Amino acid sequence: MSAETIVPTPEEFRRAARGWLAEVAAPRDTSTRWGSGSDAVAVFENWTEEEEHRYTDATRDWERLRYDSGWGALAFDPAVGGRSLPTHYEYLYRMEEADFDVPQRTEIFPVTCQLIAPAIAAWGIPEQTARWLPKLLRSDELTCQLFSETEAGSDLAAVRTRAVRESDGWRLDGHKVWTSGARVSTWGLAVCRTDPDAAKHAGITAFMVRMDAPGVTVRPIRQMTGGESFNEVYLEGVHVPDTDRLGPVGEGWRVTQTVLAAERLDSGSLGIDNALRAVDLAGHQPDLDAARRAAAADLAVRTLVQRALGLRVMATLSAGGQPGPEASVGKLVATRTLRETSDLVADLLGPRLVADDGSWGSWAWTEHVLGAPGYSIAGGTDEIQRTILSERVLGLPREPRR
Amino acid sequence: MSAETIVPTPEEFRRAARGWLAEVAAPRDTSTRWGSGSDAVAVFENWTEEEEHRYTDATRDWERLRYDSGWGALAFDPAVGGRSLPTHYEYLYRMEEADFDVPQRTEIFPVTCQLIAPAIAAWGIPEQTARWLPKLLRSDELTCQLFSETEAGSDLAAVRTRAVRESDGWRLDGHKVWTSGARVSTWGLAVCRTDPDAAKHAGITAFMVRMDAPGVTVRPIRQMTGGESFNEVYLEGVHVPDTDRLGPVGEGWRVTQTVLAAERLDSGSLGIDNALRAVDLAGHQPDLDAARRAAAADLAVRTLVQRALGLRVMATLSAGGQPGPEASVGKLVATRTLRETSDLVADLLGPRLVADDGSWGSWAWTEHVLGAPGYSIAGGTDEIQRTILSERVLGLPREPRR
Amino acid sequence: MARDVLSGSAGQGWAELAALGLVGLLIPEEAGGSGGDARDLAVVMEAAGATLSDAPLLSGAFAVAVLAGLPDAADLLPGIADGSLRATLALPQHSSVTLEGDRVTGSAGPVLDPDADLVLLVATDTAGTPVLVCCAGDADGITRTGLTVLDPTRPLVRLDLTDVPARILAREADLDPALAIGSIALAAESVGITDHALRETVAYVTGRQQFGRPIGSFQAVKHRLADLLVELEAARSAVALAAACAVGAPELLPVTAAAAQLTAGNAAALAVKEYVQLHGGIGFTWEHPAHRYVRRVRASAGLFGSAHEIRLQIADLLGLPGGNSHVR
Amino acid sequence: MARDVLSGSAGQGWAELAALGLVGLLIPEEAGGSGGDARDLAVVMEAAGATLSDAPLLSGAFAVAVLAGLPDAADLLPGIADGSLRATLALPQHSSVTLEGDRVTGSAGPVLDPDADLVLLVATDTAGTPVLVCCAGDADGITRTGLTVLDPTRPLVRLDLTDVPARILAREADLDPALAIGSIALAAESVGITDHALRETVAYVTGRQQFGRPIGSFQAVKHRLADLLVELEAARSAVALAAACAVGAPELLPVTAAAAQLTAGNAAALAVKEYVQLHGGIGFTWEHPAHRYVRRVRASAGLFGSAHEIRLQIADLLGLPGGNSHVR
Repeated sequence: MSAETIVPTPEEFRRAARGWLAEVAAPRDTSTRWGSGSDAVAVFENWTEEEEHRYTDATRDWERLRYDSGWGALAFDPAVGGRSLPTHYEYLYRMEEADFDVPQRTEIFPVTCQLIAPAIAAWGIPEQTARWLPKLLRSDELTCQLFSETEAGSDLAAVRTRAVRESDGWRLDGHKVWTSGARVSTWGLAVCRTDPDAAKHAGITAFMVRMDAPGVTVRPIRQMTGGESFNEVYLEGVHVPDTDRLGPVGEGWRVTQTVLAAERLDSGSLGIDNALRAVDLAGHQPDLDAARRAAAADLAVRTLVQRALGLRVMATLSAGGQPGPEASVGKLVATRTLRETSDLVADLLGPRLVADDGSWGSWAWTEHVLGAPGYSIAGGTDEIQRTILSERVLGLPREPRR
Repeated sequence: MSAETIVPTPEEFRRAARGWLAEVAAPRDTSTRWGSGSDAVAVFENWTEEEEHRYTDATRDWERLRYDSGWGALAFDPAVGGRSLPTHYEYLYRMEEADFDVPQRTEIFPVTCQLIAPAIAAWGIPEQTARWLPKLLRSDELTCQLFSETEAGSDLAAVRTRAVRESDGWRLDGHKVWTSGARVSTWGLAVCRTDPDAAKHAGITAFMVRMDAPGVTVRPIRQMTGGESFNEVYLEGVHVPDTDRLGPVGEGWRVTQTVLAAERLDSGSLGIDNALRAVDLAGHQPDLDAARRAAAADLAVRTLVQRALGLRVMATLSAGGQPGPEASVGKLVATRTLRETSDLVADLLGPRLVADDGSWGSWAWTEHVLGAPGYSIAGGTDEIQRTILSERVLGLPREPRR
Repeated sequence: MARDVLSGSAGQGWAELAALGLVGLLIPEEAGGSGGDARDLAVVMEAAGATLSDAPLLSGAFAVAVLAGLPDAADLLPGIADGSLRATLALPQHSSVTLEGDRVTGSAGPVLDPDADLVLLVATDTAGTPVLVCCAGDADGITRTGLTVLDPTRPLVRLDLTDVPARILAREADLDPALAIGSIALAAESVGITDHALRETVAYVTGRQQFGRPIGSFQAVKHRLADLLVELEAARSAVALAAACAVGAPELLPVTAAAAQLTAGNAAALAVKEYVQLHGGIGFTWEHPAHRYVRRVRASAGLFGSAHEIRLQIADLLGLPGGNSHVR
Repeated sequence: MARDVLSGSAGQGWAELAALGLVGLLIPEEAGGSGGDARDLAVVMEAAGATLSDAPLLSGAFAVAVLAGLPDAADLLPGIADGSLRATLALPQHSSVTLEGDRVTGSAGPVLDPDADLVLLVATDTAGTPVLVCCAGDADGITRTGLTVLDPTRPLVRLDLTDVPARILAREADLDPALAIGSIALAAESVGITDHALRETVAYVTGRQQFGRPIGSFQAVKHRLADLLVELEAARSAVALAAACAVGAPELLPVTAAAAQLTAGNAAALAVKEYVQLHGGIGFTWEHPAHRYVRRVRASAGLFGSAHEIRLQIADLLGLPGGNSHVR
């Protein structure tokens, strides 16, 4: 970021954003009433490939307009289309945008812009940032994460996907899982083992892999909800030029950590919308006993607290701080919100959650109830988050390794 | 136990016990009504030394009569005054005794008869069982546990109290804590390190120490409730003859395990009485909202389940089985009952638990609320019980040691 | 034995289960049944829960528990016991049926057995009296609608009845004891689910290596599984107590049966949560059986009462003040 | 700074606290106060909670919050700010006082400051209107009875009043905003308690060796302390939100203040439980400070509402159906 940029005050900024939004978008229709409109509460998107392309294209059109008008990539350098604003201005912008009728970002957009683009900004050489960032930030080229592997699980540093040097680049072989948006991405950021002899965290390198490269195969994974929201990605003899390596050889672990820290931060507001919807469900019951009133009030308080936590993170960012492991607090709060939402809703709906009776806002909750457990696993399990907090924030001793 | 003894059926046995009890004791006065009589709900006895002696003497009188009449020491060999009945006949007897007005056993009696006497029966040489068991089982000589140490904590095998050979016996030096009944006991069963060079569990030996021996000093410990229910015991150059060593040299760890297994088993019914008292407290409120009705019902169910667990343990015993680590289940259920009782009562009493307003059955609950956490520590912490269950019942791998 | 038979339940025919005596467990031997009691039922249902049998054993248990106590229904029992007459009970709390003469009209919400030959119903007659009736599952005037369900291993139908011929079995019948037997059956099924989930999870975390160690050697994992074991043992004890009361202390049956349903339901809810979580990603896939158990546990709570609702029922039984606030 | 001052609070005089501006935090500067707001109050109360100060700062905070908004009470503020006039509020939910003319009679249950010079009371006049009054703590006709208390660091008295001269401060005064400020003060105190308990426990388990390792290296211990950290951060955030609303969004004050009290109270309850448990035997002794924190947390819930009661208050504020069932 260039130091000379003049930063507008948050109030100026929000006013300007609102002004621009009013020009290009209609206000959100707030007249939708309880009992009509969409009652979708799925926590993971579940689309056919055709639907995924359609929704992605619609979002992309909006994101391009935003970028081209100077309201995207706010935290990035002007050289790549940004405005060098402090990180939390993105949140200020989003607060304004929430009042307008614009496409809901699907998951691959924050993955590309909030998780991977900053890692490229941090780790890329100038040629790479110039080549990739504008396209990523404009959503011209979406990028998915190729991190998880079946065997490695929570122990990300145990990745087995190998990258072996060949002629002018690398040859990748392996199998990645739990990749969102693989079908619509141009790139995948792959974590690979380049030195099998090095200590576990040391032999890892990160690569940007073209998803249309020969040897890349994407297959959807069917999850607990019955839907297919993730993919497995096979890498079989995939050639990657060395110019698509991100960060130095052997530094892939640290690249990954940059992405994961951003992911934790991004997960802080998970579940709030559905929790409020559940409180609304309670509010629309003909009567509630004291236990259910208390449970609904408790969930409403959770959403307030979760938002307040987000505001504190934003305050840290705006004070120039870099929220680190503390973001794990937000993720744990979010997964608990998701669980408590499930439990309140199940108690309120009773048989309406067991068999579809066609009533509005009932059966749709099965998507939440069956999907919610996934977020206690995805993006670092709850157990991993607790270990991060206990070791990196509280400073408790590490586990001995056998 | 001699194999030839004829075992009465449970029904015969209970009928006979009832007959004897009716001769020597009055039926329990069940006319005591809610709102009158004792409202004591302390989970740890809290007495002055004088009171402790008085209550102990009263109980001892009853226990002697019981033993002399053939209704004590039921599981023990006739040679030491017992009847060689299966272990669970003690529980059958107690069910009958509960209907009669007899002194409530204070903690040192089960410690002596249910915890330490069986360990002597298992580990003592014939001279020792003949010398000690009749006196212990008749409550002529009570015996306390000298196990815990400040530094060792939950890691019992880390005891530092040393026993060094001298002339015809051993010289003991150390400091034991959390000993109940030390002021009224004739003996203390002490776990000592006899071989500082041996592997941790191997260098330990158990001794029966006379509490009136020179060098033994007992000091009460004031606990969280404000009362003094436990003691610390200083052992300073205490001479113990080798004939008072229990079990082989270096086998003290296994002796201890015999006692601790019995202790876990004995803790299964902890907290039931107070939980039912708390349900009664709920039942005597002018009105309860649905949340409090549900909480009281839940606690009532816990007492049913806790009793049912005890019945299953009894069934195992009566089938000739030896309940082992499973007893940890009972202890964990018991400490949870204690906690849930505290929480229900605190919610129901509100300010009456904060300041004594003189009303019956209110302020007395502070003794429960402040004492209950102690049972999650005493007799093996909840954490230790969970580790026992996970390793010895579920067969999960042990923790690595650094 | 029951466990072995039920393991293959996907293809298990009803006649086969009947031949093994699993359907007519509570039917007296002289009527062709096994002459068993609630304790036997608990054994079978625990095995059914462990394998998540899709045979409608719970449905049958409810029906048999209702009929076994009715002198007027004696002729139905042999057919049920030999499997030729598959019976189900439309749970009263999910039904709204009226009786005029010997005809019933109305609807019965989620019914546990889509293919039952005989449907037991509680219908309200013109005087407002609840009457236990039965009608043929394929009678004219019955429309069966298969429902979209959370738990595909327990298919459900809605029955709409228009002027359907019915046989009257009992006026002002007290179904509470039979429903309590059903609660025990459900609780035992939950014990089986909990046992399965704990066993599978222990096996998985023992084999699965992460960070250079089996994940089952990490203390947080161990302690959580120990807590689950505590819940399982509590649930087993509660079921044993209720079954013993069904046999020997009927006055304690309602409260102990509800206690078993509550305790075992809570255990199963914790069990399936840990089942998924401690299996990590694989536990969240469709291919892994964990989600089927999640679905069954959620569906049972939805159909037979959430923990909160069961607690309120128990509060009523205990006579705690402030009652009658738990109607949905 | 506040933390340092309060650490020595056992011997800390009220005048000294006042001189540091800690008593008159919410009193305008022109009246001799610090001119601070709820955010400053939260900082001070968090420090007071961490050290379990026995100075009646919470009592004073309630009193000042009530008076600061009353034009007719302006003359009282300078004395309160400089420490010469120690004020307390008899919490309305624990009081039953009637006003006839300018005299009050009745009793005020646990009052937080036994030595207050000035007692604020809500009294009901002959028309049934609640009136805010004050009277001298040592007025004729007041009997103070020291109470046996759970939490000796917060001594309590009962006041019995017979025909005591009173000054009328406000008729039909709305105390809710002041009580909400009190909730924030209480919540901040709970955050201080939680922070203290977590910090002390982390230090203890890091140093304490068992089974050849620091107990803080066992994963179950680590994860439980991580969960406590989550609660602490949630509580801090809730207090910050409520304090910000007190300053800038008064319409959100009632619900956010109650949310802070609930969240911070729950955090403190978990904190003191782990504080005792993870210290093992030593944590259960009288000498160790842990039990004083246990007592404070239990006493606060008893005086200011259990978690369940606060949730019901919030349900009322949110307009959830089925209200008015939470009166004790």
